[in-house]
This record gives sequence, structure tokens and C-alpha cells, in this order.
Amino acid sequence: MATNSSEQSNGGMNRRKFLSVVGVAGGGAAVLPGCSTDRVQKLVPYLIQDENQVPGLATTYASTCTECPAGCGLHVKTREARAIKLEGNPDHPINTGALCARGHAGLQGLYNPGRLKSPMVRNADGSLDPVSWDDALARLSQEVARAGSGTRVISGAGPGTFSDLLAAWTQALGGRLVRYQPFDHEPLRAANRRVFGIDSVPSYDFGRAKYILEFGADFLETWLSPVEHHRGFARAHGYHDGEMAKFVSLTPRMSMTGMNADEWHPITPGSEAAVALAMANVILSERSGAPSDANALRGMLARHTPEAAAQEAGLGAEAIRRVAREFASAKPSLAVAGGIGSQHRGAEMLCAAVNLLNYIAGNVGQTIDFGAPVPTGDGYGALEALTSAMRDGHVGLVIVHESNPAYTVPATVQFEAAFTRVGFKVSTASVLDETAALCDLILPNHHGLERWDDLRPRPGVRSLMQPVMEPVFDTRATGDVLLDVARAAESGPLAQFTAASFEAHLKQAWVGVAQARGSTDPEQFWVDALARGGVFEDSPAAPVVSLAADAAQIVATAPAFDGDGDLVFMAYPSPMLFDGRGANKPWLLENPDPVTKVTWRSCLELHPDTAKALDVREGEILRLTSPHGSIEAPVYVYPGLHPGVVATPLGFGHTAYGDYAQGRGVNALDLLGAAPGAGGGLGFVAYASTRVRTERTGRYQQVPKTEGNPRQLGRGIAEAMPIGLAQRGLTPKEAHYAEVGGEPHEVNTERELEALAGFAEAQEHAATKGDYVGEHPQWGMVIDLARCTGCSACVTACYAENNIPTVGEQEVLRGREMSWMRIERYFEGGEDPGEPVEARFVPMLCQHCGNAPCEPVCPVYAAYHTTDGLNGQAYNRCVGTRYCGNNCPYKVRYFNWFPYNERSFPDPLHLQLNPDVTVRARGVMEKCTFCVQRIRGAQNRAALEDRDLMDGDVTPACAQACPADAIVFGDRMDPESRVSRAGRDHRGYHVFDALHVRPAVTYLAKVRYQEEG
Amino acid sequence: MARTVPGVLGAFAHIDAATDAIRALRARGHTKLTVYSAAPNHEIEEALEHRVSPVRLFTLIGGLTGCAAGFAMTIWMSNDWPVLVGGKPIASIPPYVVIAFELTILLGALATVAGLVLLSLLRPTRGLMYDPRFSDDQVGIFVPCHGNQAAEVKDVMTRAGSIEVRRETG
Amino acid sequence: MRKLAMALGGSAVLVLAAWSLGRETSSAQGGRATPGAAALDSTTAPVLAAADTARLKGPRQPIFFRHDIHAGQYKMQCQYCHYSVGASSEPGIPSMQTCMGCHLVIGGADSATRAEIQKVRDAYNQKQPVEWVRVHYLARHAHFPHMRHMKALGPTACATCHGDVTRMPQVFKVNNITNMGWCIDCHLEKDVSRDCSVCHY
Amino acid sequence: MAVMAHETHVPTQTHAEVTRDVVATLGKPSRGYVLMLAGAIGMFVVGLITFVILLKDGLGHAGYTPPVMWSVYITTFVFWIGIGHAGTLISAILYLFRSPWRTAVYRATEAMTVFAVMTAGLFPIIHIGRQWIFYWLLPYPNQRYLWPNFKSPLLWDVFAISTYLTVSTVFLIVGLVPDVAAVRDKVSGWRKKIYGMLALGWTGSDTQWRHYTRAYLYLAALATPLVLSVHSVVSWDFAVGLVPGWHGTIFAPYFVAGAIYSGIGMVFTLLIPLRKAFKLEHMIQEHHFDNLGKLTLLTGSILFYAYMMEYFIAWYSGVSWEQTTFYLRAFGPMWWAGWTMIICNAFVSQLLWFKKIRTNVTALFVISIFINIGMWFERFVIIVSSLGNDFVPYAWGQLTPSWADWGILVGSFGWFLMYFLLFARTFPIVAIQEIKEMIPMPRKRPGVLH
Repeated sequence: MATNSSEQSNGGMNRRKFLSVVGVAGGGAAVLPGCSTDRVQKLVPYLIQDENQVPGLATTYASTCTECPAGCGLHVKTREARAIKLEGNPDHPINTGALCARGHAGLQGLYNPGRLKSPMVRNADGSLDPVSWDDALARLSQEVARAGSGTRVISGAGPGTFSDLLAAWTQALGGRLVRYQPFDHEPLRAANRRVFGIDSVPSYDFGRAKYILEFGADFLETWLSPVEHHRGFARAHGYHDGEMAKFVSLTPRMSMTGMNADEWHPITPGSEAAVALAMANVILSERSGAPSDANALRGMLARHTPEAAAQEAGLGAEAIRRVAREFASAKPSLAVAGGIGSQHRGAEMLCAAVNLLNYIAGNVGQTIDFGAPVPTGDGYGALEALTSAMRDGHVGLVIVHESNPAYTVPATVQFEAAFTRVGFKVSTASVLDETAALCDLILPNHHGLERWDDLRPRPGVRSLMQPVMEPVFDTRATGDVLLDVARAAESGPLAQFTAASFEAHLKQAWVGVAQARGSTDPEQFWVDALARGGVFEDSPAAPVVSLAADAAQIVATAPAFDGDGDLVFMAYPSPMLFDGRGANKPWLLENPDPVTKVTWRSCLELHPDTAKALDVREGEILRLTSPHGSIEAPVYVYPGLHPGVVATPLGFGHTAYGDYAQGRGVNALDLLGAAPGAGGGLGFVAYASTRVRTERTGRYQQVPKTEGNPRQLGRGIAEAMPIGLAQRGLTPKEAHYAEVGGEPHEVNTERELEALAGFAEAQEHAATKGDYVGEHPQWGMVIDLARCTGCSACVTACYAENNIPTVGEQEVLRGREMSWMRIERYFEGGEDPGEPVEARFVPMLCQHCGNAPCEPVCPVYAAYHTTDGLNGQAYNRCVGTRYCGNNCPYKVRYFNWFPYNERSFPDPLHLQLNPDVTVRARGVMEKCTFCVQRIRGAQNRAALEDRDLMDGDVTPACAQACPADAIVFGDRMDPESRVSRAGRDHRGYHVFDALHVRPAVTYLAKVRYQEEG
Repeated sequence: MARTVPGVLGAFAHIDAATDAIRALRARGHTKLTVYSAAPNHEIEEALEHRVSPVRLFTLIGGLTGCAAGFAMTIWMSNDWPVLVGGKPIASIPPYVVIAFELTILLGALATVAGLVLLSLLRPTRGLMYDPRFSDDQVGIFVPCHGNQAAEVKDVMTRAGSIEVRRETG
Repeated sequence: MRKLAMALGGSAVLVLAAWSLGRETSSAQGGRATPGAAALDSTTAPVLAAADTARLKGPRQPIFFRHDIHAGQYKMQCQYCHYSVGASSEPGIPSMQTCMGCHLVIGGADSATRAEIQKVRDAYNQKQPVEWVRVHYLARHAHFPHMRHMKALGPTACATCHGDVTRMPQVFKVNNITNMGWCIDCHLEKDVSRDCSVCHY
Repeated sequence: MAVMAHETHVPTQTHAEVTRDVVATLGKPSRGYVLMLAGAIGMFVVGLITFVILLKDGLGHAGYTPPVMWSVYITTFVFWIGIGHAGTLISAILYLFRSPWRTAVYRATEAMTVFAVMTAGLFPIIHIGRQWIFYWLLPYPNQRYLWPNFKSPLLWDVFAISTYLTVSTVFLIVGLVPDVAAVRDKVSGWRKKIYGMLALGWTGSDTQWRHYTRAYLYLAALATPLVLSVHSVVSWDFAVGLVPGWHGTIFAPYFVAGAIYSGIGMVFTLLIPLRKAFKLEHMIQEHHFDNLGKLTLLTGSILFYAYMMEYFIAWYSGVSWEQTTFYLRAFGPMWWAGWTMIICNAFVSQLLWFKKIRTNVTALFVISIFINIGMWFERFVIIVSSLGNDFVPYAWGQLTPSWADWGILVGSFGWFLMYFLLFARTFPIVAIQEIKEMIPMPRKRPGVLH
């Protein structure tokens, strides 16, 4: 494997080898101006050639993503023994080839400048100083020996061989292990326990659902397994041959998930449970076919009339009835709840209510699979218990692994105070996060791409992780650390762990796996598994689920909120930063929030009416005060919000965790009370549990958002049509006229049309000359807006593939972000009171126009048309007149105002650069190239194999990443290619068709459930 | 200082006096006159019966060359490395008209100046008698002639009303 | 005014530069003879010691590696060392292991050679790869897929750009491959695409 | 007006007096002059420093806010090109129209033209991203076999501006030769030597005049279409683009009128103080300003019409983005710029209907300042507010100029004034020989008109 590729394992990234990488690879590997002529002067050979590494060719390793508990499969692309890109593993059952933005950004975790370069120990003067591994391990062994059964371990590692080892190791010591995830979905588990008597979180099959009902579960962003949900959701809700599932969202805040709903109802925070029960009531009373034992619920449900619920939720009773009936009649359907954003004190009741709703509609076992539960931790309760134990000084030694409680629990818990009373504190964080900063000893763990392990995201799936390259810094896999300590102990409880290394331990474990599957050749089994990425089998059959005894004991009382402020405070998880672990990755910070389009910081979201009432406008810094604390942040006015709510994302406001994360935005947790007594003891953090008072500061802070104007002004950029019209096979234009009345009419006269045609023909003829004679592929793309959810995975994928620099907050304020691909988010409606607000996403990238306006204006032919129909950009020829940028109607050309190439990739971040793509110097224009490097690569391969390119040989990074398969790429000249077939869809249209620039990108209009006309 | 040309120089304060002198001298066969004046004066021109200057030929040729060069350069360069931009023809005449036009003007103007320099400034005025007053407010007439004619010329000038007549013996 | 003058002056200078470069290229193509190699037939390489490297063309390498001996006299295939040239855009430089494959056994005939070979062995044993001085390079914005050219040009491929290294005791740059014109000449002659995005992306 | 000028305004002095007065302007510089020159050089240095910083770090220091990819630099570029138009118009076109009143002012305006174009010529270089390879825009043979793209309006600019600079410079020099000769014959010592050299051996002989007058006529004939073409070409930088607010057929005439308007504005701004400083009141007289004023009124009114027409077409076209762009020009975030342009150009120019104002030097000077400001803002509005709000609403962005923008702007004024002041002190700022041409020489038989 990659680790053997060089003799020098003196630890740390092998600079010499890197030199050789640059020397041989030449390409954009080192951060140097794209057009610089200075070159590597030395060629440093490998001592021993690694058979897996051919210079200039990518080697791919299968691994597993650890950016969230979902456990997606990765394909890690490496060049010259450097990981340069993360991609989804097509064979992996969870993400089947797709990968979200957070997953892509895992690479920046690997090359993060904030990573610890060696173990650290706290000295007498209280400062953290580097220390050798030998000393560090000796110190740890000694402390472990001292603490013995007083050892406590907090681990965020998912279920897998390492976690097993950790558990066994802790148990051997007589200590206790707390498996802690900030987003652990405790209410969901509790509700399942209560309603079905099953203590687990099932997996949800959105793909089969014909009707989706959401009570604040952002299942496309952070809830459980977003990529998997994306795949299913796109299958169900993506319009195909006249059909699509309907999706209704009932939440106080329209999340990105909510933006994909056909109906969004802003209901009063805390009223969700009542609404769900009311619907259950309607269904149970009106419909037959509910499981027999549901009848026991009649009495309880009867109390929850639609009228009462409507009263509470601020939503028409009729709407409740209608949705309930639609929900029941569509089989199977699916209702989900338990998202972090709506995790108020009534969250458990809410989940329970939704469980009943699903049960009554007969979805359990259909779209809800208890046979494949998703991994969960021990819940927040366990951490609370540990915290109080620490407070009482009963803990001698704490080892914190892959979790950062000092940041992820509300300040009111006073975790820090309790933590500091522990005798000796050890962290394995590879970045100095808030918790590590409190520790006495830090043993930085390898990044997931540097170490061995496997994960079991659900029964039947064993997903392997393997080192794809030499460690970047002097770090050590925690698995090895545990075994080292055990070895050092010689005798005693730990002596049972004898494996020479964690790798050996893992292989041993896999011998078991192999034998369990009746394999005669474990070694071969192992090699195959590594190549595939693990073993993937169907999960065991779902158990028969019936109502638990006290299922009827559900009372949906409106949850309590601390404080007397007039706005309810919602802290929702940021789709980019998740629980805050993304905050040190510039790709995620600069990738705009899909909803607000704000980058680099967090804002306070207010409904326009609320903002008017408070007399604040966007950018004014507002102070929110709850009984537990106060925060100050600029206002962002967002129509997709319940007027009684102020919302802000979690994951910002770090006080440590590297330069990128520190002091960026505010930590929403500061407003929460979760200490026992103050609403604690729930067993989970109630993220929406306070009312806040607002106070104007009169100070302003321009909001670094990438959006100029959120309205399309009727320019037909993001088209959508009611499903009725779509089923009639209308084009967007026809649909438009069908709605507003009138007929699509041709403005030109017959003669004019003839003239135009003749001109076009002459033009074509005169334009084919030299290279342009003869048959070439004409690359094109089709983007299906009915599938696109706006998740922005493609954006980060593009950054990663094309060496796009992140420019930072100050430059974003000047609108200078470089995102070759951007997701434009437009609002429709919501302007006059009562009118529902609708959001549309449209991925905007270079349209590679046939009559590109940017080309003829370039004085030096830097922008020009390639023979294969690309809109080429020769960086080294560009002198930077920026005329092309002005003349581009789609505004997809980006200029290097500063030497971003030197500023955005601080060592070792520059190791992520793709050697196949030139790193652009300052003063040149750049833009989407349809991943021309992949096209040329495929052409080279085809040429070596003496064959023509085949459809599917080339997939741009964005299409590859898209979890909704919304993007299709291929040759428009081949009528049978996927892109040609997709492009012939009646929903197809070109943005700004009137300009006759003949774009190579065809959009398929979105389809919505809505009344026509 | 080159050898001075022998002759007679007369200075005139009055324009009609000067023209009279010119006519008289030309009548007497002194056609190789040099008349100095501070500004172009059509009375003098008429008296000298000048033909139209051939400068315009330079202008014409220069302009035509420029125009041809303009089209030739743009079309040849476009075809030398054909690059397709904006779906427009490789060599697309309308935009090239601009270049051709500008070159027409440029070369036309430069040729005109060249003509001016060749025809007038490069003509040797060295050795011809001159007086600073002529660039100020007087008209000067220089007649290249030898001994015997000189007296006659002087006489003509004074009669015509020159305010001063000098003689240069080579 | 000054700027415009610069514009004109600059371009004038560049015209000359361009022409002179062109001349240089062509002359280089012609003159393949190298000191030391001149007098000899192709089979046996001249006897030279590291001390002679100074008067040889090309940068002086940490080890006086003799392409003329390896590739010339012993007719080793280029691909034996530059193993990935046929498959990848990068030709690849031999790992120390590859060198040792032979030089474990072959110690060199004369003292001078022995001294050089000893350097290789030391480097290998001390795990200190030799830092060769780079002779041929392209600017980073130009992508040159070696394998395509190997396939297209066949056996003569290497010499087309790198010259006849089998005659070079010390490798030097024969052709001005850093000039785009050098590539274009060939692409025109072979009538293959000169679309910018073939190399620049 | 040419005729009127003939009848009434023949200068009263004699040839000798003309020479004397003009040569007098070349005497010892006054303190005021030295201060002004120092100020100009100071401003230029500011610009120079700014440029060096831009070269070092990149254009980012300027206020560019995509999609506004062109802003203050191109604005100022067009501004100076515009200034450069009055000169040649007055010296060439009015020469062809035989309107003698031009003679007093044309030398100054022509000098202004040359220096304005010199200034403008810097901006294409300053504003590009990689200034050190600006020469790639020139068609010179190179080892890459690459040629520039003659379809690009920017290349038209390169040719138009270099041609314009060359021709107007030549025109200025040719006009100067006889005057330099006159100066040569008045001064003494080293100055005589230098002027002697510059006079290229001019004696004012009949042959010289014979060719000179023809050559001058043809130069004027060539310069006239050039003036009209150059600003048309500049306007096509925008009109050829798709950007709403740029993409208009009206642009060429609209820009040419604007150019002349702004040019004459600058003529007022320069001449009025100059005339005082050099005591040339009796040569550059009220009626000159009166005529210039009429020209200003004419071009100003053309602008007024163009503005209205732009709005009308935007409305009449029914194209959503055109309408939005023009709405936002007046009521969008850049409203202040929009109204500055309309008030300073369309409205202020209308004051010139009154002869009282046309002949009131102070009033004219104030108006000229308004014109300069207004015309700078016209270009600013056309470029910035159009780009800021074009096709894709999501990408809209509003520009806020930064110190780097202002630094270069100030520098350009310094650079221009520096040259102009030096010229005014070194060469006859009033055309001696043309004035003399108008003053009939004394006759010995008075009354007998030839």
C-alpha cells in the first residue's frame, strides 16, 4: 500500500518525496503562478519504486468518510502518493458513488494547516509543548496505570474495529467509555423506545416514498445519512415520466430540505407534535387499513382535532386535513421528524407523534426499516452523567477521542469547569480544538486517510479505511497508541492486547469476517475487500414492528421555552459545518450556505416582517439575550422563516480549532440552557428551547453573501412548471403561456427567420476551417432542476478538482469569490402577506456557448472556442483585460484580483492541488472548463487503447459528486449519448435563449405540485 | 557655412510693393526668385503663378497603401492560425474595416508629412540670403544673380518700393 | 507617451528575440555533435572521468551518469529506466533500486567509473536519493503527455525532442523545447491539432 | 459663424506685435506657474506610486466588485480620449470650414489633444491584469506563431488610439514649425540654437509655403474623419458588448458628441486661466469663447437627446434587462452618479443659450468644471451601473471605488497638466503665422484692395 512506497518513514510528510512529486509531475503541484516559468531544479527519485504509484497517473484507494456518522464510501484519488481528491465509492451501498460537500472537504482536514505536528504535553508553566512520541506514550502508560478503573473515555468514533478495541481496552481497565455524538438523535431513539419498544434509529427509504412529510428533519443536510437520503429523494421526488412524489414540509424555518418541498408551511415552533397527531387522528378516523392495534390510539388521538392543532400551529385546519388525506392515500408514504433544528423540549413527543402517524399510515416496514438501524452513540445523557462525575472529582483520567465536547455542549453545562477537575486529561485530536486545548497530553491521531480502520454504518456494511499516503505530520493512529500502552503495561489487565500494530489487529479481525462468510482464503478476501472498500451485504430482514404498551400515553403539550423574549431562538445545524467540525476547512466556509448564501460567518435570520417591526435591516448587528447568555451578530433577512423565530446556524464561533475556525461568527449554543434543572436532564440538548430579547446595537457588519438580488425579475433563469402541465408534455415556454394565458408567438416574420437561418448557416460554414474542419465531439451538459436540491456538493467538488482558491471573507464582500460553479437561489412569491414563498435552485456554470460573447472580445484569443465545442480559456495567454467577464451574460468568469494562488494554499494545504490543472496566477481570468483535464485524460487513455471515446468516459467533478444525479455530461453530436437523450426532454430550456448564444448547457425545468394558472 | 549664393535680397514692408517687384522681376526673366514671408500669402502665390503642390500624391499613395496593408494583415494573420471565436467567421471582414481605416489614415498622414519634408524642408536654403525680419512682419525677395544683373535687380526693387536692398557677391 | 514608446520598443526587441530564438533552435537541431563524442563511432562511448564534466555541455550532475554508455554503448532501452514514459504523461526517473539492480554486481572498469558507481551505492545504502539536476522542463501551464508522443512517433520519439542522448556523456538540452514554437512546428508538420486546450488547461 | 468671424473680428495688432506678444509668453516663468507645475508633478507621483503598488500586488486594491470588471480606470480612459477630441475638431474640422476664429485657440487645444491622448494611452496598460505583457496586444511576430484577435474592439482601440496619437502629434508639430522659426529669429543665445534646430531650417520661402499649405490641408482632411472614428471605436468597446446599457446603436454619435462636449469643456478650463496668465486677452477674445460656447451648447444638446433616447429605447424595446438597467441608473444604488451626469451635461449646457453667459468668462469657467465632472460621471454611469446590474440578478454587485482608483485618477491629471504646462511655456501657445495670415499686410497704396 501507499505507506510502503518509500523507505523513509521518518514520520511526517516526506519533503524529499514531495519534491520528487513536483519534479516529476511538473503540473500545478506546487503553489506557483500558473504562468510562472520558474521550475523545480532537482529531480529526486524514489529509493524504491512503489508498484502502486506511476508518476503522472492517479492511483485510487477505497476508504470511508468520517466527516459525519453516516459512513459513506470513498474513492481517494492519489497522485505521486498524495491524496488530491475524494470521490464517492460507486460500490458502496450508502452513497453509491456520490459525496457531499463535507465529504469532499475531508481532504482539507488531512492537509489542514492547523493540524498538530507532533504530540504535545502541558508543562509546569501550563503551556503546551511538543514532545517525542516515546515520552508521550510513556507518560500515557504511566497515567493509565495510575488511574486504572478511574479511566473514562469520550469517543466520537463510529462503530467499527477501532471502537471495539477502545471499548475492550477501557473495559479491561475497568473504566467507562462514553460514545458521544453531538447530533445523536436521542429524542428519535427515545420515541422509538416509547412507541415501538425498539431502542434504535431506523434507516429511512425515501426512494420508495410517494409522499414525504417533514416536521423539521433536514434529511438532505445533516439528518442521519444525507447522501443516502439524497439518492432516495431524487429517485422519488425527481420528476420522471409524469410522476414524482409530493413533499410537504411543516417547520418554523425553511431549511434547504424545506426549499425542495412542494409545500412549506411555517408552523409555530413547538406545535409540530400537535399537527402530527391531528393528522394521525384524521387518518385513523377517516381511513381504514391502519394496523389493528392502532385502534387503541383512537381515544388518545380524538383529543387532537385538526382545529385545535390549527389553532396552535397557525395553519388552516383544512390544510391539515388535506395533507393528512394525501399522506394516507399515497402508499407508501413517509413522515420524518427529529432534526436538530426543531429539537425543542417536546422533541421526543414530536418524534413519537410522527411515529404514530407513520404507523397508522402503514409506513413502518415499508419506508422505515428497523432492520438496518443507523449507528448512534450513548446519547447526551451519558455525557451529562460523566460531566457531573468529573465535577465531583471522581475521574482520574479522561481520554477524549474524535469529539470536542468543550465546544459542542452549551456553556451553561460548564463542561470546562468540570473537565478541568479531572486528574489527567488526554486528547487524540489532530487539531488543537477547544477540548484538546484543556488537556494535559495530546496524542494527535492520524487523519482518516492516513490510518487503518473499518466502520459499520449499519448491519451488513463493513466499510474499510486504509492509509492512502504517508502521514502529513508526526502523528500516530490512536489504535496503535492503545496497543502501545497495552504493550508497555506488560502484565495487568491490558496485557491481553498483543497485536503488533492496529493494522495487524484489524487484519486479524477480518480473518474472522472472512471465515464468517465461509471464505477459504482470508488473505484474498482481505485484498478484495480493500479494493472494493469493504464488504457490503443486505441488512437483515426488518423485525415485525407493533405498538408498545404505553404508545397511547403520548401527550403533545406545547414545549416550554426559557425566557420571556418575544422571539423563539432556533439553532440549526449548518449544512456545511455540521456540528462545527467543518469550521476549519476553507472549502466549507467559502461554499455559501445553500439557504442564506452567506459565507465565512453566521448571521441572525429574521423574517422580513419581524425585521420591519424591529426596524433593522440586513447587516445591522443585533444582540440576542436569553436567560443563559447573549450573542451579537449581523441580521440577515430571510422570508423562509416563521415571523416569531430568529434562527442562526450551529458550528461557528470557535475559540480554538485552528486559524480558519477561530473567532468566526457566533456560537449559537451560548444562548442555550442545558444544565440540569434549567431544562437539562432531558437526555438531549434542546437546541430550540429559549425565547430571546432583541437589542439593536446600531453597529453594522456587511454580510459576506454571494447573492446580489434574490429575485429572477421574470428572466426565466430557474424555470418551474406545475406537474399538471409537465404531464401534458409542455415546454417551459408553453407552460408559461398556459399559466399566464396567451399563445407562444414568433416575433420574427417569415423572411426574417429565413435571413437568420441563412446567416447562421453562412456563419457556420465560414467558421469551419483549419482545426475546425471535420467531426469532433461537442461536449454538452444537462442539468435537471427537478432533481437538484441545492446541496452544493458540486461546488466543493469543483473547488477540489480545479484548484480553485478560497478568497476569504474580505474578498467575498467585494463579490470576488471564484466558485466556477455556483448554486443560484431565487425566491418566488412571499412578497405580499399570505402569499407562499418558494425557493428555486439553479446551478450556474460556464455555458460553453456556441456563439460565446466572451470569445470575440478577447484581444489575444485567450478566450476561444475549442474544436470539441468547449469555451476554452488559455490562462497563459490571458493578459487580463476582463472584457470577457463583462460580456458574459451568465457572469461565470472569475478574475484573479490578487495572487490568490499564493494566499489560499498555506503549507501543507498546497499538497491538495491537482497536478493536472494549472494553478492560475494573479491577473488572469478563469472559469469552468467542463473539467477539460478529465476530457484530455480520457482521450489520452482512449488513444493508447486505439479506440474512440465512449459515452460516459468523461464525467466532470460536479456530475460525479452530485448525490441527486441532476447533472448529465457527454457528447451532443452523438444522438444516442445520455446527454443528447436527456436534452431532448420537453422540459429542456436554455437560460437567456433570447440572446442566441447557443449554450451547451441545457436545463430541465423544475416540476412542482401546485395549482395551475 | 556653405558658399553663399550671389544675388540680391530686398525687404518689403508692403505686400503690394512686394508683388509688384515679383511681377517686374519675373517679367525681366528672373524666374528663380525666393520669396520669404511670415505667413502664406495668396497674393504672393499668384504673383509667382505657383502650380498646385504635388504633396497630395504622397497622401493618396500613403492612404491606399495603408488600406491595403490593413486588410492584408488582418486577413492573413487570422488565417495563419485559425481560431474560432463567438461562432464568427475566421476572417471576418466587417471588424477588419476598422483596422484598415485606421491604417489608411495613419499611413496617409505619415506619407503627407514625408512629402512635405522631401519637397520643402530638405530643399537647400543654405547660402540663400535671409533676414530674421521675414519671419516677423516683412516680405523678402531674393534674386540669385551676378554682377551685371545685380544693379538692374536692385533698381527694380527700389522702384517697386522695397525698404532695403542688399547685395551678396558670391 | 513613455508607455507607448515602450510598447513599440518592446515589440521591436521581441521581434528580434523571436527570430534569434528561431535561429538558435534550428542550429541546435543541426548540431548534435558533442565534445568527446565527436571522434567516436556509436558503439563505444568515450573514456571520460568526472573531472571532464566541466568541459562537457549541459549541467553537471551529482553523479557522472553516462547516457552514452548506458543507452549508447550497452543499447539499454530508454523505457528500462524511464519506465512510465509509454503509459503516463510523466516519463518517470529510475528509483535507486533500479540502479542497484545492476550496480550491485557491476562495479565499473576503471577507478574513475568505480568512484561514480560507489556514489550510487552509498546513496542507496544511506537512503539518500540522488538529486539529479533537471535538464528538460516545461512551464507548468503546458501539459505534455509523453505517452501520446511515444505512441505517435514510435522508436524515434525520444530523440525528436531530447536529441541523441546515446551520444551524450552528459545530457544537455539540444532543442529549445520550452519554446511553444518548437511544439507547433512539429504539430503543423504532422498536421495534428494545435488547439490551445490540447496542452494548456 | 465662420462668416461672422470674417466680417467683424480681424485682429487689430500688426504682425510685429503678434510676434512680440506671443514670444513674450516664453519669457521667465512666474511663481504661479512654477507652483502649478510642482502641483502637477506631485499629482503625477501619487499616481505613479499607486501604479507601482498595483503592479506589485495585483489589481485587487482597486474597488472592482464583480460583475463590475471595468470601473474607474476605463472610465478615466474614455474621459481623456474624449478630452482629446476638441483639439483636433477645432484645429482640423474648423480649418476645413475656414472659420478663422479657431486660429487663436487651436494651438492650445491641439496641445491639449496630444497630451490627453497620451494620458488615455496609459490606461489600457494600467487596467489590465498582467501589465507586463500588454504588448501581446500588438501584432508582432513571435516564436509562438500567435497573432492578436482583430475582431476584438480592444484591438481596434490599439490601432485607433495609436493612429490618433501619431496623427495629432504630427499635426501639432507641422503647425509649430513656422512659429518656432519666428521664435528662433526673435531670441538669442542657446535658445536660438535650440529653436533653430526645432525649426528644421524653416525660412518661410515661397516653395516651403507652397507645399506646407497643401500638406496642412490634407492633414486636416485626414484628421477630420479620424476624430469621428476614434471615439466611435471607443464607444464600440461598449456597444459591441451584450451588456444592457451598452448594447446600443446610438453609441457612436452619442460618444462623439460627448467627446467634443467634454473636450471643449476642458478647453475652457485650460484657456481661461492661461489667457490671463499669459496676458493674451486681446488675441483670445470673448467672441472666441462665444463660438466655443455655441459648439458646447450644440453637443450638449445632442447628449441631452441621446440620454432621452436611451431611456425611450429601453422602455420601447420591452426588454426586461434593458428596462431594469435604466431604471436602476436613475433610482438604483448608483442614482447619485446618474443624476450628476444628467444635471451636469444635459441641464447645465442649456445655460449657454444666453449670450450673456457665453461671453462671461467666469460663468464659462464654472460651467466648464461642471462639464468635466459630468462627462467623467457619464462614462462612470455607463460602465459601472450597467455592469453592476446586468443579466443575472443573483450575481449583481455594486462598486465602491477605493484609494487605488482615486490615486490613478489624480495621477492622470498630474501627468496631463505637467505636459501641458511645460508645453505652454516652451512653445507659442497661439499660432503666430495663422494669426498673421488673417491680418492683411500694410500696403503702400492704401484702400486699393487687391
